[in-house]
Amino acid sequence: MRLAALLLLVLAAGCEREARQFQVPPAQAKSLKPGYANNERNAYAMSQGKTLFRWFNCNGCHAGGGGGMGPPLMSDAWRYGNTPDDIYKSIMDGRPNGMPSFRGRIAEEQAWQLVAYVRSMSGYARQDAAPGRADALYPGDPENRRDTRN
Amino acid sequence: MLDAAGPQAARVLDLWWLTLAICLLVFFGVLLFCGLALWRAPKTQGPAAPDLASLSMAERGPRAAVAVAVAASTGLLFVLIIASFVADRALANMGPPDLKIELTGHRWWWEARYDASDPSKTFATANELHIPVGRTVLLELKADDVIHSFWVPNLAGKKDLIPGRTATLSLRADRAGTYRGQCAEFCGVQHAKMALLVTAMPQDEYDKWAAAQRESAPEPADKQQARGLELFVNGTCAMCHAIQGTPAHGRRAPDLTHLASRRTLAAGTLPNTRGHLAGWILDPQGIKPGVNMPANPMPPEDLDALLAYLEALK
Amino acid sequence: MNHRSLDVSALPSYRYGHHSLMWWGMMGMIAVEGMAFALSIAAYLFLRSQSQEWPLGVPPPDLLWGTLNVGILLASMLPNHWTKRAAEQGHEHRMRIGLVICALFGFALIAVRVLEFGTLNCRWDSNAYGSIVWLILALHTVHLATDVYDTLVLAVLFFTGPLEGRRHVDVAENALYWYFVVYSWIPIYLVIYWVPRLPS
Amino acid sequence: MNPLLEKTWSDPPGVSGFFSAIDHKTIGLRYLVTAFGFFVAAGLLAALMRMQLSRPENTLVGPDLYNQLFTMHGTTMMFLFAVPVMQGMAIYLLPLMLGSRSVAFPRMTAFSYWIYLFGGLMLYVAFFLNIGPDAGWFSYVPLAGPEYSPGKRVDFWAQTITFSELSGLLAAVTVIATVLKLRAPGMTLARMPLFVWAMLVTAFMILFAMPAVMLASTALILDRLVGTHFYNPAEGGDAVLWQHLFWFFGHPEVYFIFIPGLAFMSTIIPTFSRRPMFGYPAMVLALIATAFLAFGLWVHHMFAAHLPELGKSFFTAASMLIAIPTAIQIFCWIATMWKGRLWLATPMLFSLAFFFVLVAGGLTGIMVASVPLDFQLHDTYFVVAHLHYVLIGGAVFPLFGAWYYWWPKFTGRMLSERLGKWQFWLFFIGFEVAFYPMHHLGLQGMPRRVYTYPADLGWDGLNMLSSLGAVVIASSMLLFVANCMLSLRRAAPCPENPWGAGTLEWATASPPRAYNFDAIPIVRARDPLWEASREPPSEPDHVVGLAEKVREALVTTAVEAMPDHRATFPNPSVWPFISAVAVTVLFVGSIFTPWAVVWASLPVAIAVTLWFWPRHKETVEHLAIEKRP
Repeated sequence: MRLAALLLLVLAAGCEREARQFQVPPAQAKSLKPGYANNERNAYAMSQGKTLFRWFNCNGCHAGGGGGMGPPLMSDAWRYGNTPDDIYKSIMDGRPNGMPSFRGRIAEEQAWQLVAYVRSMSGYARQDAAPGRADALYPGDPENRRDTRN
Repeated sequence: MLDAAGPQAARVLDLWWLTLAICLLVFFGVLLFCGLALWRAPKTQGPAAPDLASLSMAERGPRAAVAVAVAASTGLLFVLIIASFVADRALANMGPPDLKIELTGHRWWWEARYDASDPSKTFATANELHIPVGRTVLLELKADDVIHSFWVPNLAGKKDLIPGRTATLSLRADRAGTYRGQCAEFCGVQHAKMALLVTAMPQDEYDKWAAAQRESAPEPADKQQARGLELFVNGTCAMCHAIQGTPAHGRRAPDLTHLASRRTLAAGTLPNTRGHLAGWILDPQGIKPGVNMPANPMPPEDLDALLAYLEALK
Repeated sequence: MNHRSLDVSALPSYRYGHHSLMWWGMMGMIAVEGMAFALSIAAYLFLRSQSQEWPLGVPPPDLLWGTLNVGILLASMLPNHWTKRAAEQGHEHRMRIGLVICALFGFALIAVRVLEFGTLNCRWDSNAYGSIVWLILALHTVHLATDVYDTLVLAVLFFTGPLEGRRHVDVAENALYWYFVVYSWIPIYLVIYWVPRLPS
Repeated sequence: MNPLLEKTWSDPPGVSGFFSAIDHKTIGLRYLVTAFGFFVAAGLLAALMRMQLSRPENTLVGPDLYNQLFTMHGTTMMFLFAVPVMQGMAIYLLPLMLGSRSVAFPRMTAFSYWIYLFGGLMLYVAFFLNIGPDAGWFSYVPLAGPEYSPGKRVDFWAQTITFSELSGLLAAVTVIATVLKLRAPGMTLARMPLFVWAMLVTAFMILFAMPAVMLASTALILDRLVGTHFYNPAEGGDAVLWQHLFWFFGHPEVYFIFIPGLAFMSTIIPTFSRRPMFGYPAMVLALIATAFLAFGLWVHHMFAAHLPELGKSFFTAASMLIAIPTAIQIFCWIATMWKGRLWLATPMLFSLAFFFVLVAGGLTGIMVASVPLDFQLHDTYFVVAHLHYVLIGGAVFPLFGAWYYWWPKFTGRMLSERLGKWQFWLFFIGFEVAFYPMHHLGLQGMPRRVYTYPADLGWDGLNMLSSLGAVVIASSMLLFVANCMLSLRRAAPCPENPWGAGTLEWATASPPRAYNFDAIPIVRARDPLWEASREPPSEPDHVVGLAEKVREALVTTAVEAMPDHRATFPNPSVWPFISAVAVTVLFVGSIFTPWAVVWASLPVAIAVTLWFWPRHKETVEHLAIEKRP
């Protein structure tokens, strides 16, 4: 019984968590906004976001989310809001004193992947989908150990 | 592997023929005796009474035969072991290298850095190695993400590229030509499309090639190319790609300084033609699903400009 | 019953040690778990051989609690042995007492073990050293807890019944397993607490 | 037929009876049927892969699915088919061959079956939910680690390992205790059938090899779930640690699939040569030597991972020397046939294929054991060919032979010889067509685990051929299933010992009664049924004096098999099943949160305790017949 219950749970969770959407479906080609919601439940999207976070050197200012020149992303204090839209706006349009605009420099789907990952840093993402530790120096609890706040 | 173009591969090939011969001998030997047994032993249909003679008296003949057979196969086995040791030693010492290349495996492409005593002379290329014929080349193998394995059958055996470790492999090409290699350790979604080409050329040609590679990218020749460069630098491309001599310095994807001089795109996935390049820029995920390059939808005139510029990167 | 039959009705219904099936089952388990310990220690030494400094960036574990546990474990072998003897003599009253004492020792050990985790000077996720140390210690703790629980169940059984002779064998085999828990702790203790103190 | 014994040893009827069954024959058959189910499933996955590879640049299945396909195929074949099917054979046959009423720990055997079943089901449920593992059956880190395998796919793989290893280890312990303590009086070690020897050796290998992979996969789950650093080079971990632990298990694994195959060979060949096995002592020593050597060559899977030269030389030698014990056995079989009278029935045909297929696979094995050759052949289709020649030739062909051989014992009916021979030839030809070309593909440079290949490399033709071979194999499997169905429906009951074999399992009814033997036999020879006539008529030939109202069995000494004591055996119980469910909850739960290990261990503890807790009624019965030592 409990097994069955658990499997049902997996059934609900499994599919959207594990889907690996490589190509942007034409339906979303105009705006990916409707698609981002799944990102926070999709392991692949968030791990891509984590990779891009490193590749685009977000660490340069946000130091692994701990903060540095730029504000920390792991804290609960959000100067410009913590909704996916806010974060998307921060990335694409930039923010005063320092945060540059990346519009036109990173693809939209990548931006939404980053949004989902940034939110996972403060535990907003589904825990069974959030990234585990990276093969890098220990920066504190991995995203999938940070308590979920939604 | 059966067409060796260098000493490493050649030694392995010799060992291969020896091993094959001995194994075939043993194989057919066993089949022969098995067949003889089937042929000479009397047949029966159904459960005939068992023959218990062997319990009362020892079977000298068969025992001797088995002993001889075991001894013979053991002997041949030792021949193989020794041959293998000898070949292994030979592979180990290739003499001092004339050229050092640092080869890094990424998901899913190869990054090659040509070292030189004078740092200004080092240069980077991707998914293609050019080496001078008859010179010993030392490869320093590194991995950026997961384990890959370097394998160019015509030139040498495999060597794994393991994160956190550095391996070295020295090889030599004795014949000019282009040899295909492919990642041989499963490395994820696009393991199948992670090839590289090794082109062996006479020393002088190689020197010409290397000199050309050291140059930074040519200035845009016309307005269209200038527009292309602008798109490249201010668009998504520069986030990951580098073109020497321009502000584009991304290290996450192949260095495109001399893109037009290469034979293939996307680690041996496509031949390097204008059409394929266009298709690749617009929809890489359709061609190589899971690759880290995003789709870059853009208006035709922009695409033409970008292509014009990239095509000029000889 | 014709003249070609062999009557075994005179044979006993249970016997101790390697005569009993239980013993072989237990030995099998001990082999498996011993192998697991051996391999985790091998992994520890392998990781050590791969890095310049050891332990990685933290002082070696403090000796107090771990060493204390060695003492308690060695001491626990006395009541354990006594219980085993009682079992082999079929002395049920003594078995009851013995099982209770062994269980009490077990609780003491688990309590100290909890403190031990605090003295490792590292977390399981601080680096590979922390990971392997926590793994080995946790692995041994699981065996500790299992056998303590096993002892408890037997103790309850011996106070409430129903009892038959082969339960004595179970007590003896439980004691045997306890020896394994003790003996396996010695090398693990040396690896966790003293290998980091070796000049590498 | 002894109704009292039948009543005492039968599993209860009905649904609850189904879940509390502990009869080794019932459990054994469940193992066999389940394993065959997984065999078919993995075969279908392979067929899908062959379809994808039949043409270059094929887009039938994308890379993501393809990687799941070959991972599932490998994992299923190794962990859910090959090992369990052999253990199923052992669990069913050993007590019958040894002249015993049961396996040593019947409830534990039932438990291990349920664990195996649940582990397998979990993996396939995951696969159909797109959580199928995709990092290969070997799950090399860092690819299988937290950074490069997001989601839970690899965790389900690792937990499948935990399930199947737990079940495998328990079954191994049961086999060892059964073989060493439950042999009929007089069956000294020197009189044990080679089948029993092989199963014993296999069980010991499992005991020492499987903990390695359990340790490795636990560390992997910890890395992924709680952020430990076992395999993280940046924090002092090492990717090669995984390879060592995995192959320390992974290579012996091949041998505990292969050695049971030898067990079938050594049973079938003497029977169908109508004479005792030639060179019994050499055979036994060869088995033991194989087992020891098997632990000395795991590194030959890692030659390309740049290890110290000397080490590699050692492992090359070991890898090649292991061919010698196998050679000894092959020559002994040939000698047996040479001096025998051959009866070429279907089981014998499947055994003869061994000489063709396994020998070829063994020789290619010697090739890849040589470091320089391995540099070229490693991870190419040459190795794919090699391993299928070894595993199918060494295990699956003999297994089919064994199936045809013991089917009458399982069911009391024969399988059709005609269909059997058809199936054999289809399977044999299909196999060669499917796998022989892979040697050449490998030599031409085609690597393993690629979901597609370019058209211009000349790999198309051989790949297409290989795919056609797969179709032939599939047809032979259909024929096999049809043969079994027809036999169950149509075939007339067969005599107790249709093959006129010499070992004890044929000394009782087919199918056997719940209690196996009316009276425990006394053994004086390696082939008791053949040599019965040679026995002195004065000596006792069966045992009396065992209780019949209570499950009582005779325990003998480990070496000489002298009567030692009369042990009472447990009755059927549903608690092994419930415990298995509880353990499953724990394992699956711990994929998602480490705390599952804590809260789920409570139901496990309760279930296991109730499993062991003696029932008052039974105790009274036992006390009634108890004799203290």
